[in-house]
Amino acid sequence: MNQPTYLDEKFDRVKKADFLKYRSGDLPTWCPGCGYFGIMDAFYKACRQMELPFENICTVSGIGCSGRTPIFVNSYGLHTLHGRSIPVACGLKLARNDLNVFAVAGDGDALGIGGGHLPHVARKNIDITFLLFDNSIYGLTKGQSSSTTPLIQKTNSHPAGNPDSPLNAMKLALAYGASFAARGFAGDPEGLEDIIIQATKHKGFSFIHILTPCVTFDKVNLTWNRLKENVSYLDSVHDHTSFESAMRIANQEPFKLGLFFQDTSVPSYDENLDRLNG
Amino acid sequence: MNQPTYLDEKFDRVKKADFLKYRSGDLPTWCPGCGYFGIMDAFYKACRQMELPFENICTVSGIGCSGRTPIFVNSYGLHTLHGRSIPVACGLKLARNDLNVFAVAGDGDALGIGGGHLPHVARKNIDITFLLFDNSIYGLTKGQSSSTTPLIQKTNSHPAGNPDSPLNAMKLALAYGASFAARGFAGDPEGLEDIIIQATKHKGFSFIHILTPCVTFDKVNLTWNRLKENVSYLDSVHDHTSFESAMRIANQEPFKLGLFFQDTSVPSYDENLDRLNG
Amino acid sequence: MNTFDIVIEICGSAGEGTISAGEILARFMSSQGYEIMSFDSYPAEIRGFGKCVAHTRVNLNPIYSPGKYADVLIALNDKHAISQLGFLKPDGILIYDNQPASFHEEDQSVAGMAEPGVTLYGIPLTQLAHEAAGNSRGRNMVSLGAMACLMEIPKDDFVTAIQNRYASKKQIIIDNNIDSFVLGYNWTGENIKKIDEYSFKGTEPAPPEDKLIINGNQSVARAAIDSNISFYAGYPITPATKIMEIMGKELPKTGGIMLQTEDEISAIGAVIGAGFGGKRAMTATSGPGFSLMTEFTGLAVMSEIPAVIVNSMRGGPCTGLPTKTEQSDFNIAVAGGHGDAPRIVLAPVDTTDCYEATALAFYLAEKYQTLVVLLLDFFLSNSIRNIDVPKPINPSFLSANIAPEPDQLNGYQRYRITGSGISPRTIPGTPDGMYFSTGLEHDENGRPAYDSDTHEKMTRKRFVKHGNALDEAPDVVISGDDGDLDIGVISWGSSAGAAREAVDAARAEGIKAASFSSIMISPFPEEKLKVFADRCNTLLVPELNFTGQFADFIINFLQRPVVKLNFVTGLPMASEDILEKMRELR
Amino acid sequence: MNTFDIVIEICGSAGEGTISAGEILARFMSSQGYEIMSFDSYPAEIRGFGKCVAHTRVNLNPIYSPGKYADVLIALNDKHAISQLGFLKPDGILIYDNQPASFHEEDQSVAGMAEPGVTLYGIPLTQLAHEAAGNSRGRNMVSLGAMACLMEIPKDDFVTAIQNRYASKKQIIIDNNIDSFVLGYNWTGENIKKIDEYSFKGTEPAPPEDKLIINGNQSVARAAIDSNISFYAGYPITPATKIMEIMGKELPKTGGIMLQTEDEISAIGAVIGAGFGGKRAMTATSGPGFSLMTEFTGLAVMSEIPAVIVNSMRGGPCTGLPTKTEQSDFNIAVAGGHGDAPRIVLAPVDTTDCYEATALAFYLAEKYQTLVVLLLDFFLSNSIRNIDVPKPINPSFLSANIAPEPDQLNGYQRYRITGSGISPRTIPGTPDGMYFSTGLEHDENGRPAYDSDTHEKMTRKRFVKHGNALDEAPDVVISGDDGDLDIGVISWGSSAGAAREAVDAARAEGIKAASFSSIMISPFPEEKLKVFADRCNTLLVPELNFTGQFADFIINFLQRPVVKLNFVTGLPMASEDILEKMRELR
Ligand SMILES: Cc1ncc(C[n+]2csc(CCOP(=O)(O)OP(=O)(O)O)c2C)c(N)n1
Ligand SMILES: Cc1ncc(C[n+]2csc(CCOP(=O)(O)OP(=O)(O)O)c2C)c(N)n1
Ligand code: SF4
Ligand code: SF4
Ligand SMILES: [Mg+2]
Ligand SMILES: [Mg+2]
Repeated sequence: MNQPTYLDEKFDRVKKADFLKYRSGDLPTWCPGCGYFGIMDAFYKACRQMELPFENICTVSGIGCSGRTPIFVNSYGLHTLHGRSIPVACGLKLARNDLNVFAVAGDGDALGIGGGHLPHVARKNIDITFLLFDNSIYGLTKGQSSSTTPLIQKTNSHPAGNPDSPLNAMKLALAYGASFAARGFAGDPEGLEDIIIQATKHKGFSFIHILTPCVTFDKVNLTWNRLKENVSYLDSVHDHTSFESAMRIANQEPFKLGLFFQDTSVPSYDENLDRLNG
Repeated sequence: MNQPTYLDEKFDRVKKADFLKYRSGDLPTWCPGCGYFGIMDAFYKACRQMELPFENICTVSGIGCSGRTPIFVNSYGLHTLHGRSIPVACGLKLARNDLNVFAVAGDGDALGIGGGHLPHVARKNIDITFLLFDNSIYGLTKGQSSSTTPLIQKTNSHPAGNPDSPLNAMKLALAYGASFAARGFAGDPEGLEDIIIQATKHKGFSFIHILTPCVTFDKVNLTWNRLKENVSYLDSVHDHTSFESAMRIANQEPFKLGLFFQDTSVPSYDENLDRLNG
Repeated sequence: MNTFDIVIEICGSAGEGTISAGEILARFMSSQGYEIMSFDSYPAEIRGFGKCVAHTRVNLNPIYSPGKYADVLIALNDKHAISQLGFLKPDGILIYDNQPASFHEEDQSVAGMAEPGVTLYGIPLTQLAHEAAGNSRGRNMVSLGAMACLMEIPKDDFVTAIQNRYASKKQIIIDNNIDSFVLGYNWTGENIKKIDEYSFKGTEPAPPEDKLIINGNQSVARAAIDSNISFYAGYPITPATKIMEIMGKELPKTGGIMLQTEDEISAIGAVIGAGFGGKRAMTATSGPGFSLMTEFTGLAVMSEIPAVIVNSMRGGPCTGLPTKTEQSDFNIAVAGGHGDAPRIVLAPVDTTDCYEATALAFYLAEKYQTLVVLLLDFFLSNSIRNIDVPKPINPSFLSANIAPEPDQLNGYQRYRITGSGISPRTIPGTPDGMYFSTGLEHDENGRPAYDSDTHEKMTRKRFVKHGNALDEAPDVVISGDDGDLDIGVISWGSSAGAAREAVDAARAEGIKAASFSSIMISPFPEEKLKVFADRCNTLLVPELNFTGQFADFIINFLQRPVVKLNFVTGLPMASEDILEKMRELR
Repeated sequence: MNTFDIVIEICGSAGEGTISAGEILARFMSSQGYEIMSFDSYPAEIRGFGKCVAHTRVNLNPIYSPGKYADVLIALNDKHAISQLGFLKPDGILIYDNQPASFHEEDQSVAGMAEPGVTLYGIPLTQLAHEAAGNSRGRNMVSLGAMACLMEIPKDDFVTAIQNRYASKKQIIIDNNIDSFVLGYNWTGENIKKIDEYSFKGTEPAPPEDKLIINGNQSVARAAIDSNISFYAGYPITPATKIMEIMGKELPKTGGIMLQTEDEISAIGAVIGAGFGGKRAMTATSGPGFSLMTEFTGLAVMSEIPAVIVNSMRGGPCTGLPTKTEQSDFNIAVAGGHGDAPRIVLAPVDTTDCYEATALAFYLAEKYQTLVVLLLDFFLSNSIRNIDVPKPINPSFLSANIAPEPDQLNGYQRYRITGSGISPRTIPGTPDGMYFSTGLEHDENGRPAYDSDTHEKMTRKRFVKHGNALDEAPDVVISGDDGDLDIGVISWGSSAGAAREAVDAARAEGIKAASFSSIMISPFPEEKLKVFADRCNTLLVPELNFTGQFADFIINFLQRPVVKLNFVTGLPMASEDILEKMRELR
């Protein structure tokens, strides 16, 4: 980050805000220092900011450390199967358009075992908000390579080094035709809060790629230090209506944050149905 | 096509070539006029051109009309499950690096049920040649929407019109980091033959997107007429080492044929393993 | 005329109009007041000139099985019809093309291969079709005309049936079809001398009632819509595809949504999502898709979320025989997926049951907050019956969720252990009923808990609930003799009709027998089964799989030997085969 | 000293060094020549201060089960240890921290909650750890020192064991650990008066032999490598992850490949691909992954391609209890996936078996050209034994493919029907043996065929082949009395050891009893089972699932009642519980 001053601001806001009401009584089971705490912070605040009715929030997760998210939210939550938060969230949203449906997934969930669902929720433009907790590692199963682990990095499954090149989640979302694609950082809950708010308001599928450290199993790639030193927000000149420039930045600058792409002209799935059947 | 003169040339070559040796004795069960005949033609000829030993060819397919491909090739063949030709082909190739392994899939296979495998074979750069028979419809199950059926098109599953926007297979392959990505047309077996040859020679994963009509269940989108009128090869100025220009064309011109992208500098999976463990 | 019973088969290759001729025949018979059951066989390939058979059984009384052997075989294609001759009765009728387009060797002509007792009627199908409409397309109609004439069926009523079938088509098509039929009828009347005994003359069917001519898939889809389903998610697969297609057409009309997913995993996931949201939802698939769904079935059970899956079984394993019938997914319907995961399984026996079992499935899924699997098979999905219009669904079936009372919301526990095993359930949007649900083992609040006590208690809770669903089981159907029996035939699903008919035939031969079947498979009415079994000297369990999956299942209740009778022919169960076994066992 | 038998448990919260203390203890005991079995329990979360228990049983003779109750409980964390007190023998020993870092209420201190008969030894663990190394990290070592002193275990040998355990670490770490241990030992010797009877003094273990200290996962992985596996594909899942991790480390050394796939479907697909290519390949998973694989299992069966899947079962259903043990995937191992799909299932009983069964699995998969499922469970995967170094694998096991003779290649039929059901198999690259393979039903050439005859014949072929694999079954293990028995205990997998010990204990009480188990589960040695059952008055079937999945399976062979004894506690089977039931049944 350019200005690491946000911590002060943060304490200030914490004092004033009552966003903790969106937090459940359950104690997080995450390791001290895990990036997920920052994400939750951002999420609670975004809910508070939008004043979402608690009972209309549904968080749907897969399996992994990230999968525990719903249990820490004071709302309805469903912890599904590894990789399957998207299908379940889609069914829930289509059946209950009145709810705010958030789907949560780890990088293993979203790009590994569940990687077949993402293209379709994006192209169908189903109106859910998707939070990809990308720590570039399998956390809960203790440190195996994931779809975003860099080539050559040593992990518990590849002690001699990972032979697989990583996927670039942002490129994927763009290629799939996501109508909203942004990137946030667990170390900047304020910035992430804004992104979550924009995403929630977006009518259609919104994809949020969140860079977050696994302090226990990744000591070299997405560490707090490496992230803090490298992330930066997109220039204000970035035209988020341009697929091509979003794709170019996604391809070249892995640590850019902010709104990469948004197309508000694409009808959401339910709007399309209304149009076709109405 | 600009010059529809290839038919004459074709007959000429048929007479001279003995590529039919690569065809098995089994009679195709496809509908008369199906684009798949043209693809097979190209495939037989490519094998002949490269003089691949019959017994070293392995074609691995999924389920669908396209899934029948291996039975029509005079070689070893394996008809697997719907959507699963890629995993099986990867295991086969990694265990038997001496074989020429071709994986075949329909659009349902490759982008629908099996869509979760494509990102990984591409990023791992496993040295198989992948032929995606894209007819933008579910052929074998009789005309339901597939992942590439255009929005609004009426199909047997969406009689009022398809509410899903199609995926763009080429954009996907590029986003996944495929080291070889090309597009061919069933109506131009010669052009496709060349592509298959280049792909087979490419060390690493090669992705061939083939536009092909389903004459029985798609009367409006990828019809012979519409394709013949619209396909054209990439300009010779196209720089197939540029990800960005490949992506731009893929995004804008759905009917371009030829080699979109190739990166010969990426080590294949086995090369990476050798490097890491060697 | 109680014994009037005719089976007509039309056999041709794909593209010769075999299936549509069969459909017209069946609809005509129904319109006259006959009971019908018709069933088509076709190859798994789109093209390739594979063999098609349209099989129709016609009767004055209710029919329970399609009948194995045909009285009349209409051969549109000699090669395929030859392989069908084994299913023609020894004294049956063969109607064939005596001037086929291409010359047949003696041993390739169906007429040459028929058994001596068969009555042969050679009709110039191709030539007459050309005369009627200028091409050979109308051979199927010509052959129907010939058959109708020979069977002494009134011509005009049949013409009306053809008219109705093609009503939406261009006039020239209607005319061509009718002309072909009439020419076939007239030519036969003028040129052929009837020498057999088969006839419709003198049969007096009941006046046609308000009937639905539908197959099992249509029956299921209709019931789902009548049960206020609001969400369907699915992926095409034979023989369940049609259910999705009907949903795609009908659901939007009632404001519902049909989501075609990228695979079956996503389909059941979406159904569970909708169920969590408090809406009724369903998916339909066949074996390969069901296998893929089994991981998710555990979530519905563990998180106690209503979900309905139709599995219409086809020949297995693997891709198997996609267009053939089999009952070999019994095991995974009852116990597929890892862990101890009780689910309700219903297996309708006929087309009417398909409707009722579907309505029951939604009710049970909602009330018992669990997965319900409806087991159909290729035959039940695709065979057509003319059934009475179903009775309106019991209103109590339409809204079955047990919600907590307002005073239960204080300290609300989503997974509270109750006597019935059912915990009152809130749905998202309810302000004071918020909860977290997980497929991990969890305590009464829904929080993950891995201690021994919790897992034991919660496992028991889920099984208690499951066991209680037996109270809602449709009556078991026992048909046949009272008292002590020589043979009791215990069967399930689409085989049960044949069992029932076999028992009737066996009784006519002096065997004391009865048949037993239950639509509810899991939980199973084991006490009723035991009472029945105690009456039986020998127990016979016919089913369409190799190892006797259902037989093994009931042996666990009975702990006594049963005689297994298994077929993996891809064909529906035949009463004739059961009868033969009963004679052997008598 | 035949009855020397001690169970020591260390209980703490995640992060307190519980598991590593247990490991040192077990290794030390093995190095002294004792037989050991040790097993850890830990929570499914990475952090969260969940309860950890390191359980070690030490004996002079072979051990078959871990023992349910502890003689010695070392409490590193009072809260968790309180919940473990139920597993401490009434006259056991409790070693606890008498000056814990934070103050405990009376009813929150483990010493306060122990039963009267328990001997309490309060040791200032925290304080001594601080003294030894300046922080509380060494509490686990202090407690081991105290325990060793109380149990009269020689100090120096133990110090060597600690030294070895930390050999690869920095010297300061080694020193800190040793200092903590020694301080605990000495302090206890000086300050505590031993008032119990438990002691290692006078036990004379056999001189330490060449032993392997390994768990089931390591045993399987080692056997796979010794069986010349050249390809492994897998996806992480508890408790099978370790097998993949070992493969990732070891396979490249022998030129093999470990492919970490995107999911379990891809893993089994790749294994089948490698098998089609003629190479030995394997994947390992647990229930959720196995459920996902079931569609593919049908392809291995139908296309007759060798494949080996390890399913290490955990608590189910759904995500269930990922770090607990259960035997509830029996049904899907034997019959998961749609259709009639026979596969070979092996369930090793102990760590040595894990090695032998794995070697057998590769042999059978290759020879019978089919799927072999190896059923382990969380307990078997993770419990550590010191076993004899396995004998070299039978060379005939290492190359078992039956290839066609050169003269059979003319007109080669890949799926030729033979007496044994095995058709000679070519592998790609063989010039005259080319064939096409499909999961559709097919004829002897491999071509799709949907006719009744072909499906019947081919189904039979696959079952004949499967049945013949029984010839290769390892001997069933029958342990106990000869002749007529009051009670026969029939069990499987990791429960069999406890059954065996229970039978021994019951015999000592005068019950005529024996235990029966078979590593080969499918096909099952039913004749041998029947002979055994015929000797038994009562049959008892203990297993770790709710409904008695294995019991129901064998009832099909026996057709007589059995007594089911089921636990879903997440804990390994305890001989004590079986014994209790045997007393009840006597
Ligand atoms: C079908 C299935 N396969 C494997 C697992 C085991 N598993 C649980 S979480 C996980 C990966 C977690 O990684 P990720 O999705 O990145 O989440 P994180 O823990 O990093 O938040 C795996 C492999 C499972 N639960 N289910
Ligand atoms: C698990 C599973 N689900 C569904 C099917 C049914 N099925 C067979 S082929 C097919 C789709 C075929 O479409 P595509 O892949 O585009 O191939 P095409 O027929 O167009 O060549 C489907 C849905 C199946 N065989 N297996
Ligand atoms: S293991 Fe990693 S991802 Fe999981 S809680 Fe710990 S730091 Fe976070
Ligand atoms: S249905 Fe379509 S894809 Fe299939 S064979 Fe016919 S034309 Fe080809
Ligand atoms: Mg992760
Ligand atoms: Mg297609």
